[in-house]
Amino acid sequence: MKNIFIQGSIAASFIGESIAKHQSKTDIGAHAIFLGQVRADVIDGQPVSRIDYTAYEDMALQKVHEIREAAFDKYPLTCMHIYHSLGSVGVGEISFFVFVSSAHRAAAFDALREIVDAIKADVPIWGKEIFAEGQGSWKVNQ
Amino acid sequence: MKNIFIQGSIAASFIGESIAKHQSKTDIGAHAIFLGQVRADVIDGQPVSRIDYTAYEDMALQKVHEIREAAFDKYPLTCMHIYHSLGSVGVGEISFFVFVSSAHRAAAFDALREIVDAIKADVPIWGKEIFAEGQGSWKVNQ
Amino acid sequence: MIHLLAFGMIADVLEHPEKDWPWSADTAMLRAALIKAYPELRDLPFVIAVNMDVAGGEQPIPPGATVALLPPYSGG
Amino acid sequence: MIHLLAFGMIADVLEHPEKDWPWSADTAMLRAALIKAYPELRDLPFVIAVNMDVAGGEQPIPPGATVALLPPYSGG
Repeated sequence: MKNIFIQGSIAASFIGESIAKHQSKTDIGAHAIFLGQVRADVIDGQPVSRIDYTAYEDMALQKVHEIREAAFDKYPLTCMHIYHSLGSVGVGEISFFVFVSSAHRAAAFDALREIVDAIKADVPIWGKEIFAEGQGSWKVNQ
Repeated sequence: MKNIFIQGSIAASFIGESIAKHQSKTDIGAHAIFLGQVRADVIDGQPVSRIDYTAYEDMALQKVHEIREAAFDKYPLTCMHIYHSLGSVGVGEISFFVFVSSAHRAAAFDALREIVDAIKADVPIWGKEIFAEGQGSWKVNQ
Repeated sequence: MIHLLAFGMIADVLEHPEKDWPWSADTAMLRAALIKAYPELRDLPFVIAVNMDVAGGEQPIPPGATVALLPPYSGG
Repeated sequence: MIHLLAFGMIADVLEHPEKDWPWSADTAMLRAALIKAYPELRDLPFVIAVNMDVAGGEQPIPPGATVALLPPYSGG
């Protein structure tokens, strides 16, 4: 099973390098990318300074594998890459990266949105928003 | 009026740097990115080796400005960046880059797709697919 | 015995996120036993995965299973 | 006179993509004059922008306008 987890934040340069690697795949016409970035939300008057992510890793990888297979079955995709942070990710940093490629754009757009929604709904990952003062609050997805 | 045109292909490193610049904007939770890449299509038995792009630049910038304003009016976006190549872009290289950011993902997904569709439909840019043998064929969007 | 895992806010309630725990025949009975041991769990939302399977509703628990307590996910 | 611009496959038909051209009162009359000069244009799809405005249907042309011949777009 493919690993998706990266310790700490996902660097912008890693995303750039991931894009560059696709230039040899000349059947691709469209890339669609989603990035989740940690917001400086204010909760009960306290600003968030980072999110600490944990996961039930074995089950998460199994679920992502199922989501990946379902998307490849449903859409004519050339490739798909999914990464999620574990551990601390500071405000303004990226914790989630989904990258889908296809010959034409409709499949990439449709698949990207479905994959992002499915990962948020069905993959056992938890974020705890940590305040500048050190205490935290478990995040709830919208 | 903001320029969108880049001479030649759009480098993956430019995209990575563009992502990195957004890490200071801590009200962003979601980035959605579209990249158009030149495919090695085979037309009447001849493989495409590059696309040469031309535009009615003044009108194109005016149209993109209108598309940008309409998207900002309709969706709660934090920022939006649009780039398109002029001149030669080789197979496997990127010619089109749309980058939309918002607090939550729905606005970014919806806006990205609308902007990409609107630019393909309403902005006077033309691509000529050039074959390895040197001749060319004017591209038609799907 | 079963192998019990807890995550997120549920892990904050149990003393250890990973421990051995007496076997219960199904997830309803396990939930009742857990709430007896940790009354704070009564008010916390969580589902129970048996060997990484989150069935809709209650499901049987094989002896020796890995059973995980999963509060609402917040990845992404 | 008007300032005439041509793009894409239309520019391939005209000798120059940018030239002065005799004024016509509206886009229908201009199209007819252009097809008379360049019969290949009859079979090519294009719309006419007057001062960067592509109106649905025909529109008047002010003297001195910048008029552009636009085949179907293929950007992106």
